[in-house]
Amino acid sequence: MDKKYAITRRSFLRNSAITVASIGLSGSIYEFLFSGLAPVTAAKISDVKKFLNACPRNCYDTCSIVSTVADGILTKVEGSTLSSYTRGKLCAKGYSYTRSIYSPDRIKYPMKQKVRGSGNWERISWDEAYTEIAQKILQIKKEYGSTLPICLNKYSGNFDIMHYGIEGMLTSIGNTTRATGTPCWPAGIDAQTFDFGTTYCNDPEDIVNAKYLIIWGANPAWCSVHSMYFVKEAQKRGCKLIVIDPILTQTASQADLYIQIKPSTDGALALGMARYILDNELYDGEWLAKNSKGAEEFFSYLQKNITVEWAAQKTGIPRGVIESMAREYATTKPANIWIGYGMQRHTNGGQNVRAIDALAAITGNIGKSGGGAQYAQLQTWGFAYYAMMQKKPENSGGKSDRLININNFGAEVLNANEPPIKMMWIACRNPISQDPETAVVNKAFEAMDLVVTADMYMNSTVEMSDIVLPVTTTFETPGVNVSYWHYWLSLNEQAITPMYECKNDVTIAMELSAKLNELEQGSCTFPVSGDLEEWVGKEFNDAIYKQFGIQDWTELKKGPIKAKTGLIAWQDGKFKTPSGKYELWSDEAKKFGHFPLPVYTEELQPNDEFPLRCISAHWKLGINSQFQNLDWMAAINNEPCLEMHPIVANKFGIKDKEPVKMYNDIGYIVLPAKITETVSPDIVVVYEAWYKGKKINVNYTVKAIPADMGKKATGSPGMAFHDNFVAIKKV
Amino acid sequence: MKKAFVVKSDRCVGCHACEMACKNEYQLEATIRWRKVYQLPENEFGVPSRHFASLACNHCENPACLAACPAKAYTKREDGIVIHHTERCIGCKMCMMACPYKVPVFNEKIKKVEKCHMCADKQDRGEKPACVAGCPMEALEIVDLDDTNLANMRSFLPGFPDIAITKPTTRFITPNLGIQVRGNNNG
Amino acid sequence: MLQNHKYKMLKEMETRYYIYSLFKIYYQGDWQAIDKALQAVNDHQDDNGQSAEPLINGLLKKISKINLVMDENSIYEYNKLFVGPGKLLASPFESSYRNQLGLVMQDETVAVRNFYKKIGVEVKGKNGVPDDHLALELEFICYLLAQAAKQIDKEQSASPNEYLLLYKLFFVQHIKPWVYEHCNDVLLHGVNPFCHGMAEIFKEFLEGEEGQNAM
Amino acid sequence: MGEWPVVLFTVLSQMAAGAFVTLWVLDQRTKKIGTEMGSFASLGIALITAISLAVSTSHLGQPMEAYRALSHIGTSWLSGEILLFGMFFALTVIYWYQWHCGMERKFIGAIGASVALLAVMSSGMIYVLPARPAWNNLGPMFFFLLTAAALGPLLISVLFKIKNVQLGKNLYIFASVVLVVGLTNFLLYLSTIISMGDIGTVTGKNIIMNGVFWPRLLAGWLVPLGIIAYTALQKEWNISRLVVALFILTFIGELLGRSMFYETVTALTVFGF
Repeated sequence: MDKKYAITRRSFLRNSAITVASIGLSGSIYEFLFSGLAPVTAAKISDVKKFLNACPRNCYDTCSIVSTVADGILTKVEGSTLSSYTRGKLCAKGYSYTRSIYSPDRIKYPMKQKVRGSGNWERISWDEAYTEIAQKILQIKKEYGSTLPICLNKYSGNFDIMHYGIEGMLTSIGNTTRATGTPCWPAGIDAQTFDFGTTYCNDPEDIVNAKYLIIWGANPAWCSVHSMYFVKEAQKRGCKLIVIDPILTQTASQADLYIQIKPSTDGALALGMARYILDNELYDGEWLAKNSKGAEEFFSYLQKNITVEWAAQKTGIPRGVIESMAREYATTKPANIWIGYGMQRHTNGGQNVRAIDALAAITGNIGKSGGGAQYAQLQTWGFAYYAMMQKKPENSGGKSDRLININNFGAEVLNANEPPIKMMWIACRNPISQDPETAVVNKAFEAMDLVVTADMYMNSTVEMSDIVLPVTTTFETPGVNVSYWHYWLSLNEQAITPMYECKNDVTIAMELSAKLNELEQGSCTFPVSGDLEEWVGKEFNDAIYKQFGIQDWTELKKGPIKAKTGLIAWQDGKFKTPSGKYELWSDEAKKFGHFPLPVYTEELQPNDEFPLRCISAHWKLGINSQFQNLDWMAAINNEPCLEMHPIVANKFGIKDKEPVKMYNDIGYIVLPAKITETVSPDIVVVYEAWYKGKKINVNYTVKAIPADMGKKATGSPGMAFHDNFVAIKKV
Repeated sequence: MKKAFVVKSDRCVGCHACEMACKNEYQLEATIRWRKVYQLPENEFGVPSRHFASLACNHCENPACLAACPAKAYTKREDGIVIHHTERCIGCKMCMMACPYKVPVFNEKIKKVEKCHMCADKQDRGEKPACVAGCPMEALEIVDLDDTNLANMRSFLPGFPDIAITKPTTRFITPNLGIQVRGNNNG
Repeated sequence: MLQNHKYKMLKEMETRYYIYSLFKIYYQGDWQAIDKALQAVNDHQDDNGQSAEPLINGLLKKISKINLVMDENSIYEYNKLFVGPGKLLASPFESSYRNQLGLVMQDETVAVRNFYKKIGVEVKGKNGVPDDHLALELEFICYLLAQAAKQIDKEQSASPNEYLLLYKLFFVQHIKPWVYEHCNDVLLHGVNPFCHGMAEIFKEFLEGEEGQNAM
Repeated sequence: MGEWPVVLFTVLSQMAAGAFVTLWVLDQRTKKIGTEMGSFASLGIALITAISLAVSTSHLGQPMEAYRALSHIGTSWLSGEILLFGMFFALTVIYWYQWHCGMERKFIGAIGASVALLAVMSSGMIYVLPARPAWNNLGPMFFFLLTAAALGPLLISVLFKIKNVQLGKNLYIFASVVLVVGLTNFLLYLSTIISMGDIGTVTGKNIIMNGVFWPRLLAGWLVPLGIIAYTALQKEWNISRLVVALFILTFIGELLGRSMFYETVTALTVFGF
């Protein structure tokens, strides 16, 4: 900024002859002028209103919320009693919403950083922000002949359907580069896509009907606490609960049988069980004959390659346990398996999920109430995606969007050529904190001409941006939300006025579009006006109406609604695979370079230099980098730790609470040790979270190792977060 | 009538929703926790486990806070709820010293003590306390000890201070322990 | 006699008004107007460069001692202190200081809102910005002073009226408990002469006000 | 010393109580204390009591509402303590007035001395709490009574010294007995709580590890006893500097000891927290 005013001592003390009667907008004492204040217009009684909201976090539970607003201030949030999944309860994170929206540290205005990373920010108007961004877009287009040098990195910070308008905005300017894939669940989704045609689970409320339930590498007590109620309810009704996990989680502590498995060997266990089921003829031949493809080949693979003894050796689970579990699973009907996202974050994660799916298939547990191989569902996501579906402007250059892997974002940005990537738009994401190989991501940011980030709070990504745009929280804007797990549809009403100058991402898109068209007519196809509620309405289509049994989306203003159909996955036996059957043999898998059958892929092993596997599991007081930074959470726990078995601690001479350095060839973190027998002796555990004011991030040590699957359904392979080998030493 | 919290440690998964529901209901200062989820010692029940007990005020039959308070800031209602009356509190912290359960906490901002009142007002309106209503696992309940079958409940869990001191009304259901199979995976 | 007394009183109030306006504009971030606001304070001196008001004299003396030069770094620092996008080094919200963990829109903000409301004033675009932003609180003081002056002028009386009492009350309840601490935060984190200087002057002015009015 | 208001209040009030009893006993036993001397000493006692009471309110979150502490005489030892010290203060003022005017003071003296003792005992009872196992015994009461017994006579002798009156050999004998009893009591208490196991042991260890443990032993007991031994060897009972030194050291010792008393106590744990 130029030196606009230089008030020197001399100029100030100069005894001016001019009498200034009024000071700018503030008038004089005799002629007071309001600026930020105004006379009360009407004697309004301070009112208390209730609104329907929906939690937009990337979470199984996607709760239906009822918020209380007193005189325009959000004072309380509760779970909606109208949803039989939320059941009037929220989780610890949800109950903290009243705090997070009212932090004085929210990003309040569009701001521009003089030098990236310098911390020298100046406030700009929205118009200035749009102008600068629009000019850069147009300049890039002119220089490179397309908008491909512009890269979008957006994911799940806010899963509200309208937020796909961000993708829409980028589409509306032309072909761009997109960070695609998801860091979270791709290997499992691909596995289920090869097996079933897509990922599709029973209504989690149906868990109560299971008589035998295996929770395999999931921790609903932390990550889906509302489901945990149904698990407990099932147990109450006589269901046996088995939890398979390298960590004795809080979910595992509720189990009738807990099995500590060697990480990444889940497929070996499933295949070993399958072999036992085969040998003892406990499989459902009838179901297989009618509904599956490749059973013969699969059985022959089992006979040739798999033994229970081998599985016992691989997994560390005694042969007798595997056999009895296989027998119980195959003979107790219905039997349900919940496949977690944790167990597929390995280089063999996809294959392992396929092996577990196969278990459910050969025992005929697919398509049954109380049964199934539950991973996720995308059934309730059939929106119109009005905000997302934008036309590309004519002659904007390039043939199509360029896709790069979100899970190796830094390196792929740096490697992109012809044209190189010059501008980034980041939304609903904090890649510098959450991506693996932090140092490489930083380098990618340094190579940009312009980085625009839309966020609510300062974080390490905003720090490396040129322009930051303040966005609304879920309570400040209308929207609509569904879950990838349960079958409820919740409208999100605007409960409070947006604070400061925060705007919804769709509003930003509309206004940016207006600016682009002002500078170059026709350069952007995104609509330039529209009421946000109307935008929400346009996200609906007839299919959704039919699925939820409503005539119009406004019926959701009475409360959340559950899907009327499709609550038991694959009940009709019509699979979405090329053959229309459950594919134990998948040619589609072959196309993507995998063996067509669910087979065992050797797990990664630790080495002498880095002898321990670090599992960076989710944390109960946060989701990724969200929530743990809040004061209410800090009051419960503000100390990340490194969990290790006493055997490990002894071996390295570490005592409880002593600081320990955990490191590998790409980075290190220092954390206090927590010695516990709840973790197995071949791992250490750090729960991934962002603590306010603490420079501890497990991702400093996480390499961008891809999982085996993910490319087909999500565009990029997943991340093998749990194949992170480290060494530890006492500091 | 003797109203009491039942803490079902067989259902509690330690998710902290109860304590956050309480904070949300009363918009408590961050460091003040009327309800607290305690992790029970890992090896308390023979095999390692992650079990919990969620405690707020135990609304004792002989409340030590009430006896020790010089300002008569505490009363015990007929239904057994021990109420701390902020307006009478002089901030002497005697109750904090007397309570074996560390229930009363000092609010540095208002320089007075505060604690759980079992949502007495809500209960008078026929509603459940915020923590009970907010627990996703239904691991908390209010019962009338005079009118409840206590056969499956205990008055204490290991590690809970001597109940002879104040006769807390809180009742516990002990955790269930499953079978654990831990293989020969010694790294 | 009365006329003289009244004149003196109004003159004094006007002085305060200009100084409060200066800081109101500063906290509004209205850079265009700051020069004028400073000028207005300056113009309030007598011809010989000596203001009749001890307040102004003290203030001018203070200003002459420090180097009040604004440059581009002033704006960066101003934003780090009061605007963002990062964690604010000296939050301009009363509740940040008085709410135990520094959140806005809590009881502390509502107390300010209710104070405004009693006088028939509210924040434009209510709930869009916390009512207890320093710029708004200072504007409210200006409003009270203006109302007080109006009444004195109208009523031919030179006795402190209800608006002056309200001013004192507001100062005691909503300025005194946190603005000094806020200024200290600016002084602690601020290195830029302009931001630093403004905090110094502001603090000294408030101390003067507090002392003079026995608040 | 986070608890300094209570530390000051208890030590000062106990000193005043002890001094009152001392003055009354001397007055009754010797009948040799002049009006001026008695008036001066009783005024000192009244003032110290007043200061201690004033200081005690700053321990409260709401000092202006301290009067409500009298609301619960029935069960709250704190209410009892405030009532008794309030009465004690009133009695010290009357006592002083009676000295000042040369009036008969046997009756008020006797009542004052009893109230003083009861007040100190009620202070001790406040801390007899099952939630604090290390205090849940007669320890606190013994400590407080011994503070009164150690500081009361020394204060009187210092006040007398200001008026050039020496108490002589008897003071030293009494002081040495109290100090020895005090030290013995402390060591017994410490060994008792350490052998209690659990929380008591933790408290005991806290005391030994505390930074003022040795200073407290030295200033409060060992050095004063050394001074007395020196005096006894010299057979010089009227060295006034030594009396003052004895008083100051013991006073500091008691302050340190009291702050340690509050700092080191450990509450019962709930599930190990």
